Amino acid sequence: MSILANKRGLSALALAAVLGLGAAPAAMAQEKVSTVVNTMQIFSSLDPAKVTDYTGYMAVVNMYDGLTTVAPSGEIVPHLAKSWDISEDGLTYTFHLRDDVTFQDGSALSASDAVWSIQRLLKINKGPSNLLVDLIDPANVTAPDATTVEIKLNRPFSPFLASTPILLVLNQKLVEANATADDALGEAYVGDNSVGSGPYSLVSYNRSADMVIERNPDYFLGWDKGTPIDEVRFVQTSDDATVRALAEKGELGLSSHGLGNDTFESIGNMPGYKLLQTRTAGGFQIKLNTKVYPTDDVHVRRAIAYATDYETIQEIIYPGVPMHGPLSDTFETAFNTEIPTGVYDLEKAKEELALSKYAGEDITLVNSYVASLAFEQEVALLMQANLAQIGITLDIRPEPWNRIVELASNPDTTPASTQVNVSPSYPSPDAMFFNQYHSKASGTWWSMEWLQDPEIDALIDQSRAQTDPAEINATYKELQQSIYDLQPAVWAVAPMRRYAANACLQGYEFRPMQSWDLNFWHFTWECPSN
Amino acid sequence: MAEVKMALDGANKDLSASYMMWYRFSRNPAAVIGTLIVLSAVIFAILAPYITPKPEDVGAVVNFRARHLPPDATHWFGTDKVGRDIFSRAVFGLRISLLLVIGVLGISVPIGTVLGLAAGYFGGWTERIITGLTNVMLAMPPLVMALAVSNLLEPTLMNAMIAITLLWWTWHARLIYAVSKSVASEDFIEAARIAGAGPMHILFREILPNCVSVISVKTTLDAAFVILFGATLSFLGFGVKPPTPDLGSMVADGRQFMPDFWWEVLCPGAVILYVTLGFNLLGDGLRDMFDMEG
Amino acid sequence: MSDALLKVEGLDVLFTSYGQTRQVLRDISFTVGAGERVALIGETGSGKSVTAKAILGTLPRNATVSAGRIEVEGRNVLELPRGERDALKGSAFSLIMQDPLSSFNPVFKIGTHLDDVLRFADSREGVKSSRADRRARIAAVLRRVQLADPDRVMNAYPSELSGGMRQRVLIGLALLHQPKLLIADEPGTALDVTTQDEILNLINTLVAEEGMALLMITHNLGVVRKVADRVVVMRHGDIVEAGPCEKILAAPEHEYTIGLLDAVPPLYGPRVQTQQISAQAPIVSATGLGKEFGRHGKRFTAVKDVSITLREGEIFGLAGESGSGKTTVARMMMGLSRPTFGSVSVDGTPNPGRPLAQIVYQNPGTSLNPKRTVKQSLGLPLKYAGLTGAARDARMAELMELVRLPVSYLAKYPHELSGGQKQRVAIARALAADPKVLILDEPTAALDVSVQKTVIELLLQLREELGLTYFMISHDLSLMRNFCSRLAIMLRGEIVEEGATPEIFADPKHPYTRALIAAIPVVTDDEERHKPAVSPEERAAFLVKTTD
Amino acid sequence: MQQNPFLAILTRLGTFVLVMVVLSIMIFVLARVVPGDPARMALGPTATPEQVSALRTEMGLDDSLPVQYVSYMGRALQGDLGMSLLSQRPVTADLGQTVPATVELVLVAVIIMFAVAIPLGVMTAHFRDRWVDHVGRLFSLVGVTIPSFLFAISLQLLAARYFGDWPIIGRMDHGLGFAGGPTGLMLVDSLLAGRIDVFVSALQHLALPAVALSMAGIGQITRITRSAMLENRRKDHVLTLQSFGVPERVIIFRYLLKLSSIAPLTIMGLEFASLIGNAFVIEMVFSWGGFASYGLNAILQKDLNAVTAVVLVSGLFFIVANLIVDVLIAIIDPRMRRKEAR
Repeated sequence: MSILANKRGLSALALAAVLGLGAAPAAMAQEKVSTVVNTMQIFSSLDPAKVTDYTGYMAVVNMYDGLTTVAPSGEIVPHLAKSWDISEDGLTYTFHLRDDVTFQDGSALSASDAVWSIQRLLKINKGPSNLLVDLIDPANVTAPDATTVEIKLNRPFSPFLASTPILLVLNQKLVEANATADDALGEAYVGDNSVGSGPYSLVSYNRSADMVIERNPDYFLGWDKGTPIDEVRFVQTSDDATVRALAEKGELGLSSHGLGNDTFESIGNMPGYKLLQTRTAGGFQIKLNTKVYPTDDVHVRRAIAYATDYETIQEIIYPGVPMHGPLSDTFETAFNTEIPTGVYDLEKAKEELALSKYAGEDITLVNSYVASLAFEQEVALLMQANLAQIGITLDIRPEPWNRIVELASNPDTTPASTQVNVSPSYPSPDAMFFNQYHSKASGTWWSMEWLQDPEIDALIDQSRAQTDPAEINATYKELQQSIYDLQPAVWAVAPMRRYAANACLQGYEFRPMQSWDLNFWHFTWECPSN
Repeated sequence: MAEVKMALDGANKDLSASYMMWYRFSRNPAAVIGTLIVLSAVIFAILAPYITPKPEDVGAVVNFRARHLPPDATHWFGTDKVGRDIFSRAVFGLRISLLLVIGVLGISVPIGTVLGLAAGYFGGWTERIITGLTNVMLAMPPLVMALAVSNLLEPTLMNAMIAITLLWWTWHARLIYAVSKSVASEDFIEAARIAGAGPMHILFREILPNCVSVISVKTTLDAAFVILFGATLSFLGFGVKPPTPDLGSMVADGRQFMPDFWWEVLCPGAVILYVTLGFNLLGDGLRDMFDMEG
Repeated sequence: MSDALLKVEGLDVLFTSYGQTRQVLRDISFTVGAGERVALIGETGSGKSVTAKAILGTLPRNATVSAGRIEVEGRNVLELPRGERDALKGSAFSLIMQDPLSSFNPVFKIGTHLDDVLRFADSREGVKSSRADRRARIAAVLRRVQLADPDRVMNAYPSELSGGMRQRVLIGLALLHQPKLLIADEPGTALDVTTQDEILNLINTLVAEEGMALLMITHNLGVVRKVADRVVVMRHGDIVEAGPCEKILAAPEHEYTIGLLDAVPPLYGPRVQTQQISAQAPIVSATGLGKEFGRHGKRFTAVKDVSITLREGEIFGLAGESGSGKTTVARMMMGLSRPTFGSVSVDGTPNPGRPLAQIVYQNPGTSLNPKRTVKQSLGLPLKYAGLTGAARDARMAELMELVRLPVSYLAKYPHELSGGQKQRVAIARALAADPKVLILDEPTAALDVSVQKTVIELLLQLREELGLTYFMISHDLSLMRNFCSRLAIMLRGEIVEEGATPEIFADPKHPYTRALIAAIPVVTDDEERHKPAVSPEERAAFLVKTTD
Repeated sequence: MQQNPFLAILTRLGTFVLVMVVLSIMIFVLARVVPGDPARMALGPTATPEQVSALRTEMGLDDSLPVQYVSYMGRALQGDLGMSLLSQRPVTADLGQTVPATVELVLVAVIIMFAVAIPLGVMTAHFRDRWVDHVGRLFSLVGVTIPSFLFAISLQLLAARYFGDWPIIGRMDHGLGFAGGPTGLMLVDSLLAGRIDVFVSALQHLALPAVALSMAGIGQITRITRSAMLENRRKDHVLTLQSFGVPERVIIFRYLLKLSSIAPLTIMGLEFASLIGNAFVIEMVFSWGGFASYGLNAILQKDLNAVTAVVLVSGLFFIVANLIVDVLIAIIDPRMRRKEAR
């Protein structure tokens, strides 16, 4: 090894000599704070009406502002809107906007921009609007005056407020000035530019490799927390080794959270780096398709749950805390404390299996996971070894993420078991219940259980129509118990969200909504004094 | 010059052809080493269950307490992220690599050979169509096609290798075509035709034997390439199903632990290098043995 | 001769291959005096080329000079340091190579080759020369070798010149530095006979004018007579006989030399054999044959209006130089290629399903599949003749006997056979199909003269025994004089003269025929006198231009 | 027999057009007969079935294959390769951004390849069976046997460890604030803009990926050059020059080198597709924002228009590379010139 290393070192030296360079990045000369953030995936879109994934929101949340935003506690807090009123019937939401907000081009942000942006979201009718499309009629979004936005819902919907952070406001005039006849909503322009009021504006965007944003000095919330970060370079590197290399040279500011456990620890141990770890509201689950062999039998599902070595997963493979059923205990008021955590007991697993209709047969269980996530392979191998002891053969099928999404669209193609990490897309237990277990939400990767249970549907609908928080929470607790009894998934671990970060990066706080935790306005750059 | 060669041929007339080939081969240390490497790889692959210390580690076994152990007397290549013996898995991994070679080349070489022979001998439209098709295929990056095809179907190593097989024949077809075309213009082909031989006889009895050396050299060198290719596909996430031991996937899995647990990349990587080196040396040796140019 | 320009003494050369060492030259000694013309003659494997390479210092890596001296102007070159030895090249002696095409690097212009040779020769002698100056000197030399337009030649790539022109350039290359000794390795062998003749004349003229010595390496006794004062006869690495040219040719002493001379087919004189004209019925006749190649718009006429009638039992010869269309005619007569015009009619009664004719090809190296044994090669026509099992084996043995080869050779691969043996196998294969007619496509062109003789004798015997008809195509008129009963001469796709062989040779009507006969190198002065006279205008009118 | 060389070029181009047409049909059909719903991919994991089917209709996925192909090609000829499902913008815009990066990388890699491999091939041939030969052959053997991803990762890790400041990802130091120029090639644009600092940065960024990409080719070309040199060395024309006292170095570096460069050039052309394939791996490892990493993502996301475009552009690369090779060979080899014109 050392010989090899020396040899390569020498050849690199020769290379440097050939180029005749000292290789000092010029950026260091200035006082500007610039840092590199690694993302696992590419930024598929910069358009707030088209963004569907975690990575996409990472860009959008830095360039745009929503009507509201989310606090680390999960509470919806004022942002563009100073305050809001909800009508008695729970149908009309009135938002009172600040009057001191300007877009990045200097023009003032008014309520009409917000109305236009929400209508645009509904018209484009892509990913982010799925929750709202049949809930809001575009005509019912109005601006009575320059600082008021009024939204009328078609029916009462308790989680609506929790989804308002995604109502991001675009600069209507700027977009329309760059729209064409074929493209009235300026999709081409928005796809390539930042046309919001956010803390950062776009500098360059290379779809398959990197994106650079720079600080908007006139941001309406100001920059008085400390030394702000002037420039963020998002670099797509799906390879752990590359991220490590970036960290080795001290270039890495913040890693993605999808790296391997060992990579986190290894970078965390490097001088000048630290590991950020926080609880999340989500859970890592093995979803069991209740519509196909052999997981259509609840006893088989329970047997799988008993055959899961929770401790190894939680301590070695994917660090986190035990889960009590479908909902994270971070939703304190809605959480049902009576549900126990998972138990690893092969004897019980065998007993359950004996009760099932497949008792005595050789059972083969398909297990899919996201091929690029190394820890999921380890979970699969662990499951395989354990299930083998109760007579179940695990057929391991690593798949690219998009293929899992595709398989999920049909109960027959959905794998019998799939490992996924689920986090609420808006800070409400509803995000967990509706998206995963309601019949109407079937066909997405969230709902690979294919539960489609009328009783569950009824309970979710009930919770959504209720307006009293206490009643809602009672319904949520009932829901948790009903779902737990059906065991549509193995709730393996509530993982810690982990980032490897430069020791100088300060101000990180977890926020239970998409990538709202990576709004760089919250961060400062203060290096520890040693 | 020609005179000297003739003089030499004359002088060596009483040496049999096989003696001359063997002489050239055995005097080429690279070729001998290559043969030994390939032979040893084949023997290791066949005898894997009997010669590996922990054959059970290729199956559904995890041992998280023994993960990431460096190489020592028990674990010659160390252990991997779930505590399996890398040496045992690498030896079994040879099986996959060699099966890939047999699978891909076993199909594409005969197809390429037959099409190349036909194009070279028949000429006309047969030639135009086959060479045209070959040209189109050559324009496609095999890796891109393998990724595209297998991802569109199902992203498994199997599918990727099928895609490769569909493209690979073109290289053989191209090569055999050139030989076949030049052999087809030789007098002995016409003589055979005058004697009444049909196209089947001419293609397979007259022309094919003259292509054997070219085919065997190309196939040997390709074997190395197939193994590399499979490893690259595994690296890009188109590997075999876990826990099946596959050298490419082992390297890919281990790369996230570089450089701390270097053995997880370097040991299976070294095994890939070992086999591909073997095939390359053997191919070069065969080339020298057949006294081919280029 | 103590003042010899070149003195080779007791030269032994060993070749090592496949772990075995062989002596390819044994105790070779000879000298070339100033202004003397010496010929090294021998057949394949005699060591004549190895000798030349040893002198030039271009032996292959696996060769070693184990004993002996090579003195050039009194200095043993084998002991000279490399630089000094290189300095001799191109100044003390120059080489003219055998194959004019492969002697030039195909991707460089002729002028580049010449200029580099001259430049480095100059620099070795400490002469500073400008490009223009060298160009002028090169042009002068090219004009000396009768290349009329030196500029065009210098700017041409090797592939853009004809073989004759390239050979002239090669000679010019050798003359660049007025060497004292010119070593010529089979010059012109790869060219047509008429061109070869011109090249030999040129060499003779230059040697005489420049007062150079010449070491000619050749297998052709006719060439020897033309260009040598003294002859050294080599065989299997030994010198068997040496002496003045007239003496060796007129009164050879060594058995091998005698045999060699005897094997050369005579052109005129008492040794000439005349084949009987056949009076039997015609077996194949072609009328108005024509052949065009190429696609629309760019057609190229290879054969024009050829009519030939082949009588049973005769040996018909079709003579012509390369590109004359003789092979095309033969292939059309056999039905191997479809005539564009005219027709071929088969007057005999051929067995249906069995071909009337078979071919014996020029090059035995390519007419037998190297990957198939003699048995497999012979088995093929027999299989299609319907023979199997014991009957086939018996027929094979019979065929081997016909061509005078032991039956044990059936198991051999072509490369284990000599050229003559291969040609016998090829004949056996042709006979296996029981043909009425054999087409002989220059059947002996690739063989040594002594082997040629035995093959020709075999063919004559077979005709007697089996009553075959031969249709021979060749450029070798002296061979055809003795072998063919009737002859037709082709020039640029047309037959210019046809008749009984003795009549054509006695009184060639067409100037081309005369030029062709005149160009043949002969062994005796007597034959030379019998050759028809050709005026330079006639030559120029019919021969391929090689002077630009 | 000489034909109009213009016509010869036209014929040649015709062949290439044919190659492109067949290639486009193959990939087009392939991309559409396989199971999977591109509309689903485009909309992301949270889209409803109604949204999916609306997009399907919008994309024309409900039409028959030939109809889809004809309309696709019709638009393609006008420079419209459709919308990328992934980036939600025209594929041509994506390609315009990514192709120059790959061209730059591949060009530099090819230059490195020849700059290293040809001298190495000449040296190994010249010092046949001596230590230079053995070392050179071993080097080239390792070049063709080591997986390029392994080489790239090792290079990156080692650079990070021992040359802390050496850039290991991306094309340029963004701190320099250079937005690019007309050609898209950083090396060229920076010079056009007179920015030496940018040029140096771009060169530094290029070094590792280009070296990694050239590695396999270096091995291959070294071997081909070596055997071409050895083969040509046995030819009579070498003997001619030798016997007239032309020095060995002139024979090797002038006569043999030119003649022996034909074979590696030809191989380079044929292997160009493999080079593009390797670029997929290298770009991924070095986060090189090129067309290969764009293509890899497109493939993984089943972004049909992008996949089709990527395969077609790969084909185009191959064809252009081979045209260049043909021209180079024709310049070198007069025989080829006349054959071409025939």
